[in-house]
Amino acid sequence: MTIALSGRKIAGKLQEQFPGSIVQSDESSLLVKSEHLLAIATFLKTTPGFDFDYLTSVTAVDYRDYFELVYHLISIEHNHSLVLKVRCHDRENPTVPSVVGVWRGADFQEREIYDLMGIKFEGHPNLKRIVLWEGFQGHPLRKEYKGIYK
Amino acid sequence: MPIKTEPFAINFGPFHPSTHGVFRMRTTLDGEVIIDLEPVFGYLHRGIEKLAEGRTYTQNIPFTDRLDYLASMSNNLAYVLAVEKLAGVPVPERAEYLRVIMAELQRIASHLIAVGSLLNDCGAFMTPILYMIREREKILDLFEMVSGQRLTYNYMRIGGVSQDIPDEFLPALEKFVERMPSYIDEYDRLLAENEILLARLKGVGILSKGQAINISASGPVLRGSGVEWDIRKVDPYSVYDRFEFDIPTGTLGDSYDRYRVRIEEMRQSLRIIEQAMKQLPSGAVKTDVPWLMLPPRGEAYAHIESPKGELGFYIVSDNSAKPYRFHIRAPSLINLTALRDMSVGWKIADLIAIFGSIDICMGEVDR
Amino acid sequence: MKFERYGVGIAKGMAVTFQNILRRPVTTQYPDERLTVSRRIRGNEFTWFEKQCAGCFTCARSCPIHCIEIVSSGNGTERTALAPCRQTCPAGVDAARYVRLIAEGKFADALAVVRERLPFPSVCGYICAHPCESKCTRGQIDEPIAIRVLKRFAWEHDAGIWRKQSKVAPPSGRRVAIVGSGPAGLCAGYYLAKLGHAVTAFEALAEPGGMTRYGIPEYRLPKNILRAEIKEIENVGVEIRTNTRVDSLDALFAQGYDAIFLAVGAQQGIGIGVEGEDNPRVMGGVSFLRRVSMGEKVEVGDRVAVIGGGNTAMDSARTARRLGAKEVTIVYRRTRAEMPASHEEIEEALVEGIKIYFLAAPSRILPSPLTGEGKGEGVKLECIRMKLGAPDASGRRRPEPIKGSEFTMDFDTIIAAIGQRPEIPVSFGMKVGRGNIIQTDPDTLATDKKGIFAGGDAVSGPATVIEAVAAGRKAATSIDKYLGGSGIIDEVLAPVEKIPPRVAGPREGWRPEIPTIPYDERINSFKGVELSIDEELAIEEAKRCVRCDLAYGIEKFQIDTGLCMNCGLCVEACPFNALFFSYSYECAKYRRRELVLDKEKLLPSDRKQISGYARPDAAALLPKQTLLVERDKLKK
Amino acid sequence: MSLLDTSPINWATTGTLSPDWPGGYWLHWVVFTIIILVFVLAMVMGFIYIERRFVARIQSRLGPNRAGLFGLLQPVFDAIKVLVKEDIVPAGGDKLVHWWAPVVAFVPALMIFVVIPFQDGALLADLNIGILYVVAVGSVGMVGVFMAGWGSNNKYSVIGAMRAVAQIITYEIPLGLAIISVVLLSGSLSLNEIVNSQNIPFILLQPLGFLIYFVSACAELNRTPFDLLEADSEIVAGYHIEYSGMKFAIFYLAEYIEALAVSAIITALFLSGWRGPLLPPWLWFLIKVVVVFMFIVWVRGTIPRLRVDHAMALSWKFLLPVALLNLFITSIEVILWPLVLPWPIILLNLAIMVVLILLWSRFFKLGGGRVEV
Repeated sequence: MTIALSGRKIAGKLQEQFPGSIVQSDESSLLVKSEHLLAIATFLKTTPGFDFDYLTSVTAVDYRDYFELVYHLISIEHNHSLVLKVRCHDRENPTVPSVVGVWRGADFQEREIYDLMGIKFEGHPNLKRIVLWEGFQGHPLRKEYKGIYK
Repeated sequence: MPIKTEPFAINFGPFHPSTHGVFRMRTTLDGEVIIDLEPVFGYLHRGIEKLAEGRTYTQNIPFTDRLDYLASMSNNLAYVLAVEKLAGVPVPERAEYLRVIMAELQRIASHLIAVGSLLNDCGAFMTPILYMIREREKILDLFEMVSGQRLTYNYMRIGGVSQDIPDEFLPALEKFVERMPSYIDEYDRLLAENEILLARLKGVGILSKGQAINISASGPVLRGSGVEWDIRKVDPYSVYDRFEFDIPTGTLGDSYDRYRVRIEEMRQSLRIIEQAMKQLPSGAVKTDVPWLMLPPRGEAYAHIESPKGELGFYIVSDNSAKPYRFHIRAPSLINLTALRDMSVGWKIADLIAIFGSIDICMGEVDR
Repeated sequence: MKFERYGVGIAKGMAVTFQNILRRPVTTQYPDERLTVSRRIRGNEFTWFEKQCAGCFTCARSCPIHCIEIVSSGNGTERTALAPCRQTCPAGVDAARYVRLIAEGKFADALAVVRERLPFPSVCGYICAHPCESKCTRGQIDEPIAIRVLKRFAWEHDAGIWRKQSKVAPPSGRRVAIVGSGPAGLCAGYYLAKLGHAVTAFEALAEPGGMTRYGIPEYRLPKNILRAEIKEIENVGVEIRTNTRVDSLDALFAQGYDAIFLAVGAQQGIGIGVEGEDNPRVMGGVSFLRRVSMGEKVEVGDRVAVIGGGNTAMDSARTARRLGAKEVTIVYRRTRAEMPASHEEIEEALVEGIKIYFLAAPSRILPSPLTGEGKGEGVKLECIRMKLGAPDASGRRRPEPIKGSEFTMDFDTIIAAIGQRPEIPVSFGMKVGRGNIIQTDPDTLATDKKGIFAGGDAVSGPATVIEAVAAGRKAATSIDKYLGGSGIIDEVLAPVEKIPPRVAGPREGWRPEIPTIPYDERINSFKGVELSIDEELAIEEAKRCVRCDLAYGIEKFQIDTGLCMNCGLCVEACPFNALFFSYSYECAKYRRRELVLDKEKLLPSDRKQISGYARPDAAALLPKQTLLVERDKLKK
Repeated sequence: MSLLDTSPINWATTGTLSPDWPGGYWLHWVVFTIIILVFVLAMVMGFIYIERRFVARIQSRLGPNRAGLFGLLQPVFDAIKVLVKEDIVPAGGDKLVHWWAPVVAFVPALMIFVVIPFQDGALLADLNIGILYVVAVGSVGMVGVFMAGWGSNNKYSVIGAMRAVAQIITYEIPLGLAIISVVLLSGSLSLNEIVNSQNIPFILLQPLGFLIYFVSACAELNRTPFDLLEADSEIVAGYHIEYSGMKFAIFYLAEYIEALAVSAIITALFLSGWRGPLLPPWLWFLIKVVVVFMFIVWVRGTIPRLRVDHAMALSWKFLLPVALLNLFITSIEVILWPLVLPWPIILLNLAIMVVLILLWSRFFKLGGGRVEV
């Protein structure tokens, strides 16, 4: 049974490692500052106790006044999982560090988020639109995007 | 003085006999050898995630059929599990067992197509795929009895399944489960030890264990590289913890291992179906959930082991009848990241074999 | 390839293909000639039954791609089948009609409709157990209509139209005695009085009303509302004598009464039946509520335990909370799903901070010195954990104690609200069945003694107010027949109204929030919890009603087959089973003889299928290929 | 004169025809051209039908059964459909090369039938260098394929053409060696003579030779397992992507005519042509041709396709050495034991075949082949 680690326990450990990086942590998830994301990601992946080597999914949610990126991490060895969240509040050009360096699996998913949600990922090898054609204006999955098919 | 050759780019374009669906690979070739490959997709993008935000939870079920159109029962199951986890809807026993039977039948049907088209791409002129489609026809008949459709079933509902099985379903299922192992043995005799196929698949398109995990591949691609990770065993959902079955894994991580893993998984699915049929309880098949269901505010991520890999639904609800965010973790899209690493350096013929062994479905990649 | 298998693999493959040459070819037959044509639950053809269709637009709203187009003519006609809410109401109140009247704003007519079947609408407006809402069709869509709240709203906005129609027959010279003035007795008395009989009701306690007066606490049913209702009944001619206990029925017959109706109710609480039960700090639920409603100052202390899971237990717990108890705990043998109390009661109790222990039953009660202020001795309740076994006769699963899982808790008072039994004095000489209820003939409620009838909780055991009213009506008809009357007590109070046109279906949306008083005001005051709703909220709620008793005519029922994807959601959503997937599969009409499968020829001309998916705007440009659905013909 | 004519089995060689059978030289030439054209077209139609029905039956399908009785007219319907189709020429392509390619591919396939003996002496021209003529003309067809590949201005067809050139050249050599070993036995190049000398079908005397010849012939025909030219799953349809209408029909016919020619040559070289006990000789010839073709189609229905470099490696590293050894052994046999009864030689040859295959496959390995990029 995959044990979902509670955000609070992990937050305790991460606090000494990266002071000030934990914004908020509750039972199900752990909210981190976006500047520390890469450092925390590598930390979670490498330390023996965690070994989060398998990134299941990267998702972006548009909560109207901020974007929230949700990373579902799983450790194959210990069979436990963790939900890491990052928020970026500016809506003009939201940018978040890309985790492709840590987990290559995020490559296409980040490109899709850039394509549909408009969040730029610094450090992504080739950040281009993946699903829509190049000349497409706008990002459909944003809440204020009104498509023709309602 | 070496001959001056310059690589030339070729598009294994959106319309190509062996790209399963509309998918383009912009490859640069040096003679027959592939130097670089960049997958391009989006030809089948229907914007399901945006459409789903405009419809209620029950109205979204027919959309999930059209994600991985070769395994729509598993898509239904994944979506329905996510919504039930979000809203805490109890599911009666009989419905759980029916769901397991349908999901496993769908796994066999999807693997039949996957293996059949891989062998067809390797050149066996239509013979293996037609044998496998002959068996798949029986599964489609079973699904047609249950839901009236042959591809997009829309069979599962939030809180159970839409209808109980007709009485001639179980005898037909018994006949199928009895005769299927002999057919699988026939496929093995047909091509498994065929020397030409061994040459085409063995040692071709190797994905090491570390690479597979780093690329977060899932399903037969991950297990082919030797990682024993199957959601049905690792994080059992529905009633999967009541059946014993084992997880076939490959050793080398080449296309042949992935092909063998799929054949073995079909046998394991048959075992599960047999046990599920014996333990099938009687009783209600659906808890009556109102049509416009109102899950509490919050989010839920549920994942299942679909034939292609780990299929997950991440649903955020703001306590209204329509999902606020509807994200699908598509196994085919993420398995595609492995395509470039596996196929650089091989020839065109191998590219087709490797691509076939990953087994993707474009409906799921583009959503 | 390493030839280490020396071509054996290839040879095996050849053998398999050779085998298949000998087998019968299987693939690609025409649907007509398929070997086993499985029964398709969702075939390709719709059938729409116009008679069953109520024009409620549910199917059009349930379709994920909006391909059902309904044009309704708006004129509704009565349907032969009763609406589910009217069918389930024990008293047969025509809920659908009065909700429709409220939707039109005719509140007085609405109350008249309720009064046709119910002598005290306000009491039911406050405390009815509303079985009708559990069967409401709207409940299948999102949430049932708040019928109880609308009944109370109608009573509060009454203009007295029903009084004009309400007639009292000339005195018939017969005299009827009613023992007990609970809802059953008063309802029977009301109808018998209207039929002209002289009715006197004997009430043992100080005020009439029975369980509604002494069993239901003030915050659920304000006493002045009850007194106003009983006033209405007295206006009709029912004489109520309070503080007179009836001992022998023969004495009544001697006083010249022609028929007696026993409606004594079920006021006697059932003991827990455990050791140490006679401790002074332990009291029965019903007696506790009676003493509180009589205004007696009952001292409950800080920690109160209530044993039992029914409405009485909820009322005792919430009343104890209002009497200043800091910590109230309910102990119930089974789980929440099996609790007989109504869903809202449990919700309200939890909101008011009452804890509920599930799967626990009292095993022993021991006196224990009260720590703290030493207000006399406290009481220690020892409970035992239970687990649910096989379902018993009543269908609920029987709880079995788990050995050695006892645990004790300290309380100041323990209230046992496990159950109630009627208290039938032996002097009546009645044949009494299990649970001390009077044996009667179910249709006429007549007992084995001539001229004596019995009804209400005394016959059915503790039940809801609406069931008592229904028993009262039944008793009134059978007594009137016994006394030689026609036995017809139905009356028409509301003016017959024209059915309002409705072109679009019922209002979409959920049940609006019913206002209640905030949490802190509830603790030490018996103010009414549920506030009354204003007009526009009531009309908005009433507009949600699907009007199952009406059928709105449909001019055009059209499915755009170009878009329809056969998902079957509309068929499932339709509450009236008016839409039906036939088992036939249209393409089965392919003929083997036709050399070229000309799709034009195979599909009858009006049903060509053009998918509108390719370009969303294209769907609009294409000529409408629609399937004018065959009416009423079930395709086999 | 054949070295092994003292064998007991001496099938009847009745029905020999004089070289200018129906009269003068020109009449013989006209009659036989007509015979060849009729025979080729009829047999090709038959072959198309046989292939489609036989492969269908392998795949548990019914196969064409709508056109005419049992679908016999299906090839005719296909031909009509193809002829009716518009004949497009790719814009950027080299028009002249694109136009001439099918002709260059079609004519050599037909020319092979000049030397194929339907009956003793019944062939258009009994060239005494018959089999050499066949090998020479056979490889001319490849030029047409290459012209088609180049003329269509389509990347896939260029790749297909490159593969065609590579494959046919590599498989010419084992083909030639197998033929030489047969000629050693029969002592003459003329097909008529070869068939006459086959008192024992050379397949028994030359099992290894037959095997090598059959595999190389499949490669010549671009039939599975070597259909790399129009590997439809990899390079869509190889050289004849851009062809449609009449030109495509000619390519399609050329392919089947070559198949017919190869099966005719195999029957002539290895299955002793028209010689057989009861039936009239030309009927024997037809039966053997159809049986050989059925075997080719059976192989096509089962075995997957080889990769390009596997095919080449198979030819250079496996077939060629084995063919040379076979030639060497046959020449020893012919010199040392001319007068021995045939049976021991047959068994000896079979043993040699098995030994050679086992020995050589021990260290012949395919697979892998990843180029470090």
